[in-house]
Amino acid sequence: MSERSQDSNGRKIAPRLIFETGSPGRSGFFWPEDPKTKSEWIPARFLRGEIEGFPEMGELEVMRHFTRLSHLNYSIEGQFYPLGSCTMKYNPKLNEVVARLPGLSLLHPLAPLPLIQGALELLSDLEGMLAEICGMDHISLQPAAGAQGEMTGLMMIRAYLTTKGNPRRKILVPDTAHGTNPASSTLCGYEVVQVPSNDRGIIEAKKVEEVMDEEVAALMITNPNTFGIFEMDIQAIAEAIHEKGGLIYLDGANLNALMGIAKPGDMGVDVLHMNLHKTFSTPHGGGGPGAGPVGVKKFLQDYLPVPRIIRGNEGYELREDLPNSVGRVRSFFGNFGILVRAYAYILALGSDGLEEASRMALLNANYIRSRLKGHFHVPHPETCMHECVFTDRLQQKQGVHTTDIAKRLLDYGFHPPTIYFPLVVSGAIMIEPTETESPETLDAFIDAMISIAHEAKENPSMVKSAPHTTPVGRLDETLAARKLILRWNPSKAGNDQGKAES
Amino acid sequence: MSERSQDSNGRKIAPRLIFETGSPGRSGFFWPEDPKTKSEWIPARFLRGEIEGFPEMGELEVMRHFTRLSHLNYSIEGQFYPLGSCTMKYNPKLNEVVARLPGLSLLHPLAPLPLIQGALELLSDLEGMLAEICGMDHISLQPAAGAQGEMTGLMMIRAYLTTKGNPRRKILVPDTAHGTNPASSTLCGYEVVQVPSNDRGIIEAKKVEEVMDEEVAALMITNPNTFGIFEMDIQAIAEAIHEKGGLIYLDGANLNALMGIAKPGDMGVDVLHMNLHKTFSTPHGGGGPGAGPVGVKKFLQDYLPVPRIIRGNEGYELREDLPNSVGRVRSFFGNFGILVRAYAYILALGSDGLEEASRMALLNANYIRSRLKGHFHVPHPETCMHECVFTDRLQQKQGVHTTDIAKRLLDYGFHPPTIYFPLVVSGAIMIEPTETESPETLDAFIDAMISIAHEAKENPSMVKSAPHTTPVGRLDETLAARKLILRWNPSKAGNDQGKAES
Amino acid sequence: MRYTPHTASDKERLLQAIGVTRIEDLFGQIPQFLRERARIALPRGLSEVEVKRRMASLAAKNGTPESWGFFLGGGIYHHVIPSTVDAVISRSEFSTSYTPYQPEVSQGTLQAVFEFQTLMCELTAMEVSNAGLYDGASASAEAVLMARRVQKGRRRVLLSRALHPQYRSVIATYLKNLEDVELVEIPFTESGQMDLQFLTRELDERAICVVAGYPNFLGIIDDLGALHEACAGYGVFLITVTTEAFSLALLKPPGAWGVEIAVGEGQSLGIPMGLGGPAFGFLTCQKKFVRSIPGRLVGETVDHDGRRGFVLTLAAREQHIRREKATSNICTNQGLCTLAATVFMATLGKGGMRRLAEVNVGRAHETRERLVKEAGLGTTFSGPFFNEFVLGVEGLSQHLSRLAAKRIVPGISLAPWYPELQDSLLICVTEMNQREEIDQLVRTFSGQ
Amino acid sequence: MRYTPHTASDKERLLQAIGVTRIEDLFGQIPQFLRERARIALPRGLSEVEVKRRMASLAAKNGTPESWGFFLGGGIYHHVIPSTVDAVISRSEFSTSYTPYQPEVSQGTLQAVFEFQTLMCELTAMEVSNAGLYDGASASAEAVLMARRVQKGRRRVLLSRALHPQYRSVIATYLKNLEDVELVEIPFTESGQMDLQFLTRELDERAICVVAGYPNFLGIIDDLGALHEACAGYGVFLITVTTEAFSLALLKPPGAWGVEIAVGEGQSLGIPMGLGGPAFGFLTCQKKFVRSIPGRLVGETVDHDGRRGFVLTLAAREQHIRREKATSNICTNQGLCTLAATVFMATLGKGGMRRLAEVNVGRAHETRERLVKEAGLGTTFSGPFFNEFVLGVEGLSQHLSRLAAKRIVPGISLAPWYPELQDSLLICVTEMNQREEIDQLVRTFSGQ
Ligand SMILES: Cc1ncc(COP(=O)(O)O)c(C=O)c1O
Ligand SMILES: Cc1ncc(COP(=O)(O)O)c(C=O)c1O
Repeated sequence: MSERSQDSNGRKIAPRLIFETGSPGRSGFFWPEDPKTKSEWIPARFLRGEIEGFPEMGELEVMRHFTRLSHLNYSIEGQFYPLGSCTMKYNPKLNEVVARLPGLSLLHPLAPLPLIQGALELLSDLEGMLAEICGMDHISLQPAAGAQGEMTGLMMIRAYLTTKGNPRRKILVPDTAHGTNPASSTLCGYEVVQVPSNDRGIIEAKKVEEVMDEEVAALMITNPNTFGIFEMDIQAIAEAIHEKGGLIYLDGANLNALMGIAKPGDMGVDVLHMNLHKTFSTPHGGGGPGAGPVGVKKFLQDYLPVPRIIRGNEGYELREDLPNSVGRVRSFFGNFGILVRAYAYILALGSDGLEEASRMALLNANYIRSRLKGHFHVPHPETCMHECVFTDRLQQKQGVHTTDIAKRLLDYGFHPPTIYFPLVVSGAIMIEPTETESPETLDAFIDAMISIAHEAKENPSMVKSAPHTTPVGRLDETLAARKLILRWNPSKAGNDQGKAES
Repeated sequence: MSERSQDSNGRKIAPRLIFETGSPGRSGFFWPEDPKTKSEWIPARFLRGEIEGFPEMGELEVMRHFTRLSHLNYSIEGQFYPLGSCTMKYNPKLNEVVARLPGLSLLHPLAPLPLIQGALELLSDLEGMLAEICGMDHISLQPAAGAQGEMTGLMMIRAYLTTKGNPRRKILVPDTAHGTNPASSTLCGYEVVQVPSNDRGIIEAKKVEEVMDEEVAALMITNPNTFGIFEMDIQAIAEAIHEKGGLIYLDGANLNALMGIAKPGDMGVDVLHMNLHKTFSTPHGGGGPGAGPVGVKKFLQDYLPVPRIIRGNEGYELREDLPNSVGRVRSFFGNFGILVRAYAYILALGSDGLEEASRMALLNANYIRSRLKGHFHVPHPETCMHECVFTDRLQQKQGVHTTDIAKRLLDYGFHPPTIYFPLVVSGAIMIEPTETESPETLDAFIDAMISIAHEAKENPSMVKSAPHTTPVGRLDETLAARKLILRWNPSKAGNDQGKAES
Repeated sequence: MRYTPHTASDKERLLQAIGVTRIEDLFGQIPQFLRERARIALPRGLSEVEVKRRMASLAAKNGTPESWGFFLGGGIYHHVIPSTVDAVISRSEFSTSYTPYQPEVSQGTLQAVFEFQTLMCELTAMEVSNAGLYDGASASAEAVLMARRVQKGRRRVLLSRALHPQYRSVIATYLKNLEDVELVEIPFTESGQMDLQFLTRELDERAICVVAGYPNFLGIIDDLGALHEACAGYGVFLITVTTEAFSLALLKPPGAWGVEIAVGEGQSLGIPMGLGGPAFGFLTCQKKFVRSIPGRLVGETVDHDGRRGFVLTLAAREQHIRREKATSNICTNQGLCTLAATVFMATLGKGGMRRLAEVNVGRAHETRERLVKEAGLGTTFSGPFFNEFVLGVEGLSQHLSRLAAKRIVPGISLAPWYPELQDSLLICVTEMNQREEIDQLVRTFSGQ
Repeated sequence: MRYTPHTASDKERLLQAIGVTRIEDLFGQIPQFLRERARIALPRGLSEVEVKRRMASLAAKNGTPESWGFFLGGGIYHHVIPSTVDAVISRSEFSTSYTPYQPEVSQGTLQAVFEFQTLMCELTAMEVSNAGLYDGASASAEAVLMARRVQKGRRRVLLSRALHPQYRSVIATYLKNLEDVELVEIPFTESGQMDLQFLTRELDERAICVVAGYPNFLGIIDDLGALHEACAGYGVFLITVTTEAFSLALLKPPGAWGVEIAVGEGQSLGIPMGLGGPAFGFLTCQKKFVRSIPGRLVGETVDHDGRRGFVLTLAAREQHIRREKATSNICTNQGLCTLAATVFMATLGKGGMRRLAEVNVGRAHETRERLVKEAGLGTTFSGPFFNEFVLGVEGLSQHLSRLAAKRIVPGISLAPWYPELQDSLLICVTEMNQREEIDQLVRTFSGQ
């Protein structure tokens, strides 16, 4: 219980904004001196007054405000979070502790090298660990997230092909791919050619051969794909691509299914990215930050972003002078604090723990799949890897759609799976339990899904009007897009939202 | 939102116990080695098997369990907590940070002195600060809480009087005193003589004189008293006591009303205790820990508990050899971690901040008093100090009692004040807002109190059946005392409390 | 101003509502002479940055296991603390809540205490546990007071000389003002265990209780079976005091030996050493004595809908109801520390508790063997021990300074408390002592 | 096993339910040759204690402002961080939640982002802010791409040479694969500001935008009025890049100068230096360009009862809907860091932001004056600055080693990026630099 979240009749009260609390002249910050800027230092015309709309709250007000907001959030530490393709596994507390060591959090990226040797050692170690885990030769930790990793990877491919004489024009992308794949292709000046998946959810070598030609720079493949199905033709596909001088880019977002089970590096993959905020347990933070390291085979190493960390005789050094490098994609060393957490995670699990993690991820996903397949339509016959996909086909007869099922799950206290993705099946429900969930939790979730399936038959309207028990009801997204209120503004100040609280 | 706190119909589900979750063989703890105890080390008959009823949970299960429990708690950082006599002020985050510095939290109390010089310096500084704030000559930081401080103080008085020839038999305690005062007196072998307060809520010198004699060891007085009223006769009272060879013990629980306003040391007080978890902002932790340092005038310093911290030429030293000392009341140095927080608090506020704190505490209390006095009966005319007391007299006509008002406040999202204390007025409602609450918060609380006063007239039954919106309803305390279930027991295991969650 | 949100106009508004013009107008009842002398002569307030710097500089003047070879026990132990513990207790919903007087909005704290009580009952194999006391020392004193209440008319309290010296002082302090209570000290034998013959001679119907360390301050495990048998004959309570709570994960628990009251210090269970506090004392006993128990108790009950819930119960024992007749004067206890212990025990669980206890036994015994064999230190007591042991060290002081030079604190000298144990060191080895650290200890003692 | 709760019997049960006997049976589609080579050659898992020790030993090999006199800026700044910030962002409800795709159970994150957007609009005096981007460098690149989308047909991008060198590289990287975009560098004058004459010569209808640091990498405050006027003539966008977000609490904000897009790095606003990440990039612009904005946007709306609530909006711009036509490929952003900034700005508030900015200006200018007067360092640029400035140092390398010996890092050598600025140091002074520290810097430079 934080602040009042409801009035005395149990009606929920929307929280105030920081701009609607506080009092003029109040501050949660105390600093003894109060100097004034001399005009010979900075001419008046370059200065502003106090920042108009800024809040004026006491420290306790600030803490109460955000504590209350936190209570309106769903989180992994609160409950099961089966978002497909997001790998919402437990974020170990240990990692939060070590990431806050002053010796790791108070470092300046432009400090003389002797002052950051420990940090460079960590980064260099981590590169080695990640290379080993996914079977690649070299790693760059610079990309801030998966999408930036994709961009970096494609740029390396382009740079490589350019030195070979022709950057080429096209990137092949399966119709099951995540939206960032085509978006990143465009960003690198490529046009996207879609490769259809078959009725088993995977793409076939022959389909690839049909569209493969000398203008195709690369195939961007996700394995296991977003259906959670392993692309079993991968080897033949890679050959088809390589034969015509193209490269294989692997979207490693689903690496959590592969650790100790199969190495992308052995699949003919030339470039890949990993999402440390998925496979390596760094917290998602309500949207980020993450980290999207890229890995390459030896022949591409000169194309990696600068700086590269190398071991010299006076310790670790940075190399900037790599003419073939794609250059910098981010400032400094990427999301170092996230890399620290991933490093601690790998140390804690070790080879045995990482392998067990992937095995249990598969076990959990297949358990859900087999227990739910009688109640929800399964688009594909095969067992899955780390996630499984259903659709709302059986429920549609009662006019109950995937959204309704998702919203109704909220009433049961569960976060819905990823919905309407992948796009190739209509009304997709994509469930990724991860390895850190206990069988009891899976059972509780499965029971909820099954009783919703029953409700869809017996009482569809109650499902369609869900959620009934959340802090706010279904929100009007069309209104949001039409009226487009993207910031608080003073005119609406003192509206009685959340009156009688504080 | 943490775990499911309700079923799909919004019915609240009681959380499981740690003993009702998990699975045999599971553990949230990982330790690589697994040695076995040799029988030549410890004979088998001294050993046990695994601890029967202990839980077997994964790390994530543990975090979810306690995260969910936390969401069932009311807290200062959640909302206003006006418990009279408890001084529920904001507990600064800064103090939590510094208290966790390894150099302060990883110290061993029996380490050689050179390894704990920083800690001893801190303690010695803190003694000086507290002495200055309350106007006493010497301080001992050993007592773990106020009650232990009382015991320590009374023991010093007894030891002193004993050396003077007669420990005496009685302690005078006002009828407004906190329960620990008489309890501590008994613990020190004294019998308690009550001193009645007058209709203005204070005790009068003449009343004290009536009961004062050579068998009275001391008067235990709380100032301001538990009505939040300053004992204005204090000087005359002290003279009356001293005249007959008795001493004055001040219960300093209400020191938050006096900083920079009046020093107990100037009131004729010989011994006192402070509650650092009240006046000095250390968190109450759901019941503790706290710290209850005692302060004395010079003539009592030899009676303070050992060890005493003294500044030698090789730095700080410990003196144990004080023949008159009452001895040890607690192991080691008391609740050091709490002392660290209080020290940081005093540094942060400084003389100016401490004085402002008491002034604003008075301002807030009197504001509430004046705005509510038309709606609730006020037993005394005077303005108050840091807290104000009302009663349910006006509401009793409708059969609405203090408990009902308290429970109804929960529906408004507020924690009730301290109720039915002090005992001398029936149905007491004791409100201590503290200085860290904003006027807006006070207004919100006052509005809630006022509308409850109206409800008591118009709709008493709804008040009497409150709370209506809490995670659990009014709990059956008689049943609890009769059935006396003080531990989980296996027979009741797997009861379906909170089924379908995890 | 720091932590007080009041702006000038806020003050204005409040003063007006009250009907006064200055805050000083609220000091009406305070004699002028008090007002005049009230100023506080301390420096002005500091910024967060300045406070952190001051605290850091103090911290830097101390030595911790992070920078020292560390073999100190004697009632406070350096054990592993899983990250879950601080993650939970630093949640403000727990740390900034008060004693759960309003159960409807305190189920988090109340259920956690109920879980704590259950865990302590399981750990000690006793029937009832309270919600915790200040520390092991005051818990021991409270246990004796409790026994005295139950054993009306009896007056002698028999204390093991091997009980923690500070605990003995605290017990003495608590008892010294109570009529005709007599404290008797029971010596230990060369096994380090209690002298049974001496004890039997002292035992009779005048005795309230025998108080024994388990393990005792010398690290030795007493034979509670024999002690309890001796006591039972005269209806004397056997009270065990455990300073190393972790040992109970491996040792036959007090309850299994039939003791009446088992108390101890809980610091080992997830709480940093913190110069000895705050941690918590625990008190467990047989159910028949529950009404004489000191401190808080949480009990299970239901609300009007039959939903399970928890409340503070048997409050009639406590000071706020019973006042001078209360079973104890305790009010504020060590709540958050008992929560830490609850999270700690839940995290380690059945298997983890056992395993870690065995790791302690293994390291301690191997270290002792090496110190005797390789470094030639002298054995002292023959009784079994958990993770602490006493060894004789010729020329202790020279050894200590050479060890200090290598940043090693090898243990606690016993001479200050036990003149008969000159040149003896109480050495503690836990799971936190690494191989290299132990090697260094042995090597340095071997004069290398 | 670590973090996976499955016991042997749990696995049994699940396998049975699935209808297979071994987990390997689930690897059906995986070619054998992949299975055979899949083992991971890394050490086995470590305990928490071991991991902590490893991390501590790495941390010990680094140098921080806690032990060094520290005058480094250049895009990452050492500023105060109130305790409220970490207290909030370490709450698991914020840190372990995902992108708020289900608004009904994500109002905490959504409202906080809405508050963040508002704060950034106020700080920059721009009309719209997105929910954040990776960092200042990629935000600059995204801003250029955004301008290019809006300014269809134009192809030249004019970059200030005084823009952060790493930002210039990142922009170059982002643009290099896009057809016929031309990058032009605009030099700076001896004031450290952009060369207006040069700029005017380069400006025409082919230009998409001019990108200027504000303040720039040399610490200098450009005259945005003049720049914007020059740009406006040809309909060229002026994009400001602020690496020291704190300066905007004092400087006339980009919006007040009429700039079209204002971006920057937010690390100064409550985020530890962390070797440069994670922090966040911000992007603000005029409302008319909102549909071309990259990254997430949170908008206000209501639920069926008319209750205010917040949702992700204009998703049609984003990759998960728009795919190859998206305004950007960004998906995961820097959410928790923008929350940190929100708490930071809420804590300091109007007054605190202003005051702290003035403290920076004061210390930096006093330090510069002393370094010039007392230590005789050479002045370089004449333009106004906030908390960073460039000075010429004869025999820089000897100075640096003598300073290093005293554990002082006085600043950043500019030569690697600006050959024309040999022996010049970029020196940053913030509120975290104490008097003594500054005295020592001056003294050491003075050769004492
Ligand atoms: C399959 C797949 N590819 C790429 C991405 C993009 O990664 P990021 O969000 O780290 O940019 C995601 C993230 O959701 C994903 O699921
Ligand atoms: C007036 C008064 N005296 C004494 C005490 C006892 O202090 P403690 O709870 O720290 O033992 C209290 C605490 O509630 C109190 O309010």
